[in-house]
Amino acid sequence: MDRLYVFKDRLFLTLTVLASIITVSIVIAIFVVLLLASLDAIKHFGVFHFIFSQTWSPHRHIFGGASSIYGTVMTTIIALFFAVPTSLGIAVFVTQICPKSLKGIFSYSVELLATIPSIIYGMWGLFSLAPVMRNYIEPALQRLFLPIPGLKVLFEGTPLGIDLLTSGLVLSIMIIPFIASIARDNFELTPKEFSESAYAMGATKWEVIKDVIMPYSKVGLLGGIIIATGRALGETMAVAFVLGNDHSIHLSLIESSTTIAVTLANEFTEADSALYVSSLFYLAFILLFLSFFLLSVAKFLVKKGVKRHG
Amino acid sequence: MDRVRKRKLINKIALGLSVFAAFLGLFWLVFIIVSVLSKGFSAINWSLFFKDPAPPGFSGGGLRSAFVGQGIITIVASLIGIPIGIMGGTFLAEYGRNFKFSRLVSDIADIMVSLPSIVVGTFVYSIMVRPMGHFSGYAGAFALAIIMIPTILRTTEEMLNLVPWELREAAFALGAPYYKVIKDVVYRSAAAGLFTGVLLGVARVATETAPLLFTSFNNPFFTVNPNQSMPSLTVTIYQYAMGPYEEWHRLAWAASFVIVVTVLLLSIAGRFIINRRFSKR
Amino acid sequence: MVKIDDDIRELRIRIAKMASISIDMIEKASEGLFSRKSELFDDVIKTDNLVDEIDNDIDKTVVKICAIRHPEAGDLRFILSCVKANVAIERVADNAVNIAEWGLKINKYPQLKPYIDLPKMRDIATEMVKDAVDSFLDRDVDKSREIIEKDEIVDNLEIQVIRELMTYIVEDAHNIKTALRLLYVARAYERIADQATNVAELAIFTATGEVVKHRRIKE
Amino acid sequence: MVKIDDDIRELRIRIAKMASISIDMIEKASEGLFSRKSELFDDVIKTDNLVDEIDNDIDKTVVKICAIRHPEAGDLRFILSCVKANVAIERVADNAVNIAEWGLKINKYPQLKPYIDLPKMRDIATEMVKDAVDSFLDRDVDKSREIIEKDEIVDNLEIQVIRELMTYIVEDAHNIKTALRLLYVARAYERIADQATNVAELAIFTATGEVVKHRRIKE
Amino acid sequence: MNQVLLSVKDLNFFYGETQILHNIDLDIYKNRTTALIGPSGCGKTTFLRCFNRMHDLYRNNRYEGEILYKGENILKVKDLIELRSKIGMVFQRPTPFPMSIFDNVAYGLKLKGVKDKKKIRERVEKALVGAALWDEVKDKLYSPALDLSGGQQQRMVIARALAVEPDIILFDEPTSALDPIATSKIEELLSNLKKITTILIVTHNMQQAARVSDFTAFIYKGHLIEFEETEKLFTNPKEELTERYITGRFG
Amino acid sequence: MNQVLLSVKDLNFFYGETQILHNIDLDIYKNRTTALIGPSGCGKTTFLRCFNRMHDLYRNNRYEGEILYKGENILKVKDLIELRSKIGMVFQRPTPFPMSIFDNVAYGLKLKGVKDKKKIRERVEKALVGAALWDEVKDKLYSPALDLSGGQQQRMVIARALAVEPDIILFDEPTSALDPIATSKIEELLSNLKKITTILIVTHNMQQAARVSDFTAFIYKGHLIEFEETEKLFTNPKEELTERYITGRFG
Ligand SMILES: Nc1ncnc2c1ncn2[C@@H]1O[C@H](COP(=O)(O)OP(=O)(O)OP(=O)(O)O)[C@@H](O)[C@H]1O
Ligand SMILES: Nc1ncnc2c1ncn2[C@@H]1O[C@H](COP(=O)(O)OP(=O)(O)OP(=O)(O)O)[C@@H](O)[C@H]1O
Ligand SMILES: [Mg+2]
Ligand SMILES: [Mg+2]
Ligand SMILES: O=P([O-])([O-])[O-]
Repeated sequence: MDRLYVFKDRLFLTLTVLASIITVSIVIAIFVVLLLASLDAIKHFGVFHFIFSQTWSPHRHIFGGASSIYGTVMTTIIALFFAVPTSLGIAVFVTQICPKSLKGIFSYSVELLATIPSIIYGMWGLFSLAPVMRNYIEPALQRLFLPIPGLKVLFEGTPLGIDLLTSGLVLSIMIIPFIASIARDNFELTPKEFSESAYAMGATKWEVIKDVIMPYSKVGLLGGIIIATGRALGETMAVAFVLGNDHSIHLSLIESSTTIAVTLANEFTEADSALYVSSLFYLAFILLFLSFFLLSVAKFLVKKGVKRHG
Repeated sequence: MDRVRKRKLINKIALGLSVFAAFLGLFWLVFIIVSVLSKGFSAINWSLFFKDPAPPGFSGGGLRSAFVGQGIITIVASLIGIPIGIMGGTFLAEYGRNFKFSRLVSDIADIMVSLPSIVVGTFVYSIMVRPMGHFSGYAGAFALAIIMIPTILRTTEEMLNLVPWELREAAFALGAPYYKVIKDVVYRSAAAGLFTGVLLGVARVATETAPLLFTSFNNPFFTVNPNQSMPSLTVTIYQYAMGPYEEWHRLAWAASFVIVVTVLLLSIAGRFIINRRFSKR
Repeated sequence: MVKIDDDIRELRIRIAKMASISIDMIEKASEGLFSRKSELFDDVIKTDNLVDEIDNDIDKTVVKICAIRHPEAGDLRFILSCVKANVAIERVADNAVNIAEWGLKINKYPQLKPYIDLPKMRDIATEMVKDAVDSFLDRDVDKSREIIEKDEIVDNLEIQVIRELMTYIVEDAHNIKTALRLLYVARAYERIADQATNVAELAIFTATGEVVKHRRIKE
Repeated sequence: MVKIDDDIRELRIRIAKMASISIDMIEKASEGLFSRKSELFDDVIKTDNLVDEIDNDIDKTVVKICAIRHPEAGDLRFILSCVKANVAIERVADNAVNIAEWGLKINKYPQLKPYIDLPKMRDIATEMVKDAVDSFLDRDVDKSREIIEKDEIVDNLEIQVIRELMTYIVEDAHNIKTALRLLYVARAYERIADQATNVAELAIFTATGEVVKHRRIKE
Repeated sequence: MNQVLLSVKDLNFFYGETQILHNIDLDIYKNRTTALIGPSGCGKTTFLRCFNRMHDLYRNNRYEGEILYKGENILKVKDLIELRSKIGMVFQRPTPFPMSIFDNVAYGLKLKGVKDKKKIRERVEKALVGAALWDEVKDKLYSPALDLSGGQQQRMVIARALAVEPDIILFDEPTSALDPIATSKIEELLSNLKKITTILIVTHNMQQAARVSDFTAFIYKGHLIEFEETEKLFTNPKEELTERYITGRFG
Repeated sequence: MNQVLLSVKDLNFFYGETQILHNIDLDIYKNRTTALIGPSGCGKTTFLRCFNRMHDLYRNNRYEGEILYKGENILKVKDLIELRSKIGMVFQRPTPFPMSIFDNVAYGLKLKGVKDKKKIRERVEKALVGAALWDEVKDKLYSPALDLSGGQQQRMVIARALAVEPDIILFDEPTSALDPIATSKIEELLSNLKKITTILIVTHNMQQAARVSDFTAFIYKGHLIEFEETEKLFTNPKEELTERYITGRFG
């Protein structure tokens, strides 16, 4: 009887170890395989040059990643610019303001945004949002900002609705639920006694949020924002529809652009030369590296936050 | 008292802004859902589910092949991903608890959860599609499995960690061997959480597009053989939406409608399970 | 249900037992004296060991209850009163022994005088002890007050006995030894009644928490 | 630091104060008797009220400590012993009052005899009380044992006094009243010594938890 | 000698439809410690939280009756911010804000608009001394409050309440999350605090109530059963119910 | 009259390099309740967990010395499964398994390979009766154990331990997560249990130790300071240190 127990226990243990090893191997394999696949391009273009060269010309077999990287970074920044304050506002509203009965519905609605597949964001962006941007919002922004000298460069060009701004907006809507729910969880993690004791000292609601709840959750929040940043960086489908796929760098937010992910999605299956493919892999590797780096930082921060609050 | 009035004013403004933000969020949700539902619902009919795509430009036809393909890819991915994810998560939370290795696995899985899915696509492309020389449903399923594993693994680990350690000790103290402790006590306690984790993991990969673009690719024809390129709903939507034909757009909206409704139902189910579990505790 | 109730029951039983033994002792000692049956005295003197034992037990139980059960309010008053009741009842038994010891010597000589007031003292004192312990255990305030009143009767009887004995001594100086011994016996009854009064006072304290004004010292 | 220490200090101070008042009472009463200064007695009788008050305070404090601090072990033994020590010292004061009351009457008549043994009894009994209370408060076991030994001396002195007084009575029956009163005075000293012994026994219990064998009843 | 600071008159309290407190009449004496005891769920916390109108943070709560304080009815006061700066509160678990120790203790002063740095410093020091924490933290005033031990945090929270010199501090089971040693420190602190302020404390632990309080109120099912000097209540309660509760003959 | 069931001889215990228990010698008497008391962190739990070798679940733990039990040294036993079915354990928080009440109580029997349905039923009933829970649950044996109240859960856990008829049950602060009423029920149960088994209990609450135990061991910094009959220990401890601890003069 007991021997059987021991045997079964061993067997079960072995299976679980195996599963873990597989998981780690996959990650290592991804790094190794992508690196190997991009070796050609790395040899050809080097690191510095590839990152800073704007030229992406399959015909001339010259590949520079700068435009894709720029688009990636810009869309992400725009997304964060919209998403962070909105998400915090949502979290504050859900945890501190709205009546209990509405709380569930509200936070659930926001979470629903997160469950909608990115391809649908893309489609919606293309068919529903882009026209609105093109016809109303972007002209309005131009009217507002073009007269201001410093901001002029950001809003030049013909509003098409297929541009950095729209992409950023779509991305931001995608990551809002993510940041908002992390913020909400963190806000809710703040024990009731803490906020109550600030109220008990005569603080207003906003002072309680600002002085107690926000600082209490700041590490977790930061981690959440970074993870969301990673999401935005690597997002493909939501952006692919509304960015215009233009391999050149424009300062203006209402110009087309591309991101690493979009470039991969659009060109991978069509790449005809080995160098082309390798360059695409190179881009993929850069994206992998970027997000890996960001997520590691986030992980570290979240861990620190957890330690702090026990 | 002037100061108090100022504080109260600031309070009002700040709170007002956050109410605005909340309604902005709600606005987007409504905007998206209404768009999808209104445009998609009108395109729903029987042939959507029972007919294969008509040739480009022709009207009629449906997405039967894409539904089936999607189904097959998702099922194969689940068959690979769920066991590995759950077993791996079990290792991290149970046997491997004291090993540095398991903390490494856990961290890596955590990071893997948010790796860009398109990168996974390129990875599978280079290890499966390129060597085999053609796109295949298996490659797509494998890519999805890779995306699924860390999600399930991490939720499994988390759910198992939520089971109070004393509960295990109580079982040990009765003389139970570890695998029985896990099976009888830990899994059971975490059952609802595990199930939700799996559900969400599957739902998540079932809606992925990017990793399928160059793994299972697409196929205008009906097939149940995963060893060749296989259509899937998401990739089909991508192609149709990007395409020039009005009919394609209609089908893309219809497919989106189906996906959104499915996802909504799944997430409601998941929430229901979690609610029941936590209201009991 | 409550553990402390068991312990309190134990205490009550001990107090009751000690009281009944002490009363027996008084009666036996008195019987020995009044009926001149000296053989009874030995018994009384021996029984005192038993009283000492119970006395010890009660004190130990009180310490234990306080250490382990942390009594409060009524329980606490009762338990602390037990310490004092214990002292009082132990003194009752001691006085019974004293009577027996004097009795041994008195009975060796011819009876000095018919015992009239002493038996009365015995009766009242015994009854007081019995009633006092009962009312202590029952927390009976009214009865306790009655008992306290009775103390004066015993005091007066003692004075009467003393006067009478003095006349005997004056009459014949040879009576002096026996007369003095009877004097001490009377005193013993008076002390017994006093202790009964003490117990009655404890009963009132236990029941109400009110400390009854210390009786004024009597002549 | 520990709250119970404050309460215990309070108890100690009260016990010490009560003891010193009682000792004063003995000395004043004795002085009044031996030097025939009747004016002192009144003082003694009045002071008894003060003793009663402290007695009440001590009991209340004990109840309070038990209710609020839940003493354990040594603290507990000390506090419960205080209840008994309190009874004993209160009895010492009572006996002093008794001496004063008898003294009032004795001093109304010519001095029957030179006081020789009674002052000795006074000296020893007073010292015993003082030492007993000291050793109780200091938990001094050795000193306590010494005190318990001394009780016999007082007992023997009492017997001596009784014998002597009997000769006076036999000599002249008119002496009887005063002689009897002196007899009661001697008895009072003996009781005081007894109470001191009780306190000494409590000292041993407090210090060691050991219950000293009940003294055998004396003749 | 016992001067009334707050006077509760016929207080009723409702969570929605359910009445939790029934006709409570009680006086809180100045510079005295008043303890609230009673079985779990009897309404002690609910009662305590009426004094600083904490219930107003949530919906559907309703007060009836009055709590008189300097001639005003607390339950009708409009300016809660003002009220709460007069009535401090300390919770079961320590609630250090995520800032430095100094900023924590100074928080109430800053809310009140005290700007003078020197004055703030003085008051912070005084409060920390009053909470018997100064010696332990004087060298690390600017390190995060979260780094303190549980017992220290609780004393810091008390200092924070003290800093604004409140007329009364409400304590809701302030030691039930602490270990015995930290608990006895807080208890000692409580006995000293009443020199400078008035204390109303809820405690689960009857012995604690006995140790720290001058007056004790026994609440049962939302009714005030008995209110007495602590010593009296624990040695000789008037009510049968109180007696049964404190002698452990309940339930 | 007091028969030795387990005999601890010169026990030392190490977490990695740090020694937690030092040279402990102690006898556990059959059908008696032995309480372990001592300040937080003194090693009570560590000591308790030596008896069923719970420490073997974690790495780097080392025992020295012996715990004799029926002529065998527990610390050297190979078959832990067998050992643990002889030595039950109850934890601080109730640990109901996510199964029905019946299955919970039967779990140990099933592990032991008891198959006979009738016998299992009998034993489950007996155990539930022994744990003073039968009347409360006999009509809902098959409903989930998680639906019971905290106090009931704890009694069910005790029944689960009783079902395998262990020679001794180890309790680690079994009431510290319960409310006072549930606590007093468990305490009452403990006083009855010793008729059928032997109990070793860790408690933070000295008063609880006083109430429920026959023997008490006082542990301080991993050393056994005093082991005595409970009554003796609480009224007249031999050691100065014990006296200081039980009179609250510590730290
Ligand atoms: N927000 C609320 N809504 C409705 N009822 C509540 C609420 N808070 C508490 N109650 C109920 O009010 C009653 C009193 O609760 P309260 O917290 O005041 O009790 P308590 O005496 O402090 O108990 P404890 O000793 O457990 O802290 C309880 O029956 C509780 O169930
Ligand atoms: N897994 C561990 N590794 C290292 N040290 C530990 C471990 N568990 C406990 N200790 C240390 O061992 C000592 C004894 O711990 P133990 O839990 O036995 O104390 P305890 O007496 O039960 O205390 P408490 O009353 O707080 O439960 C403590 O100093 C603790 O810090
Ligand atoms: Mg008299
Ligand atoms: Mg422990
Ligand atoms: O001991 P006494 O009877 O004389 O008080």
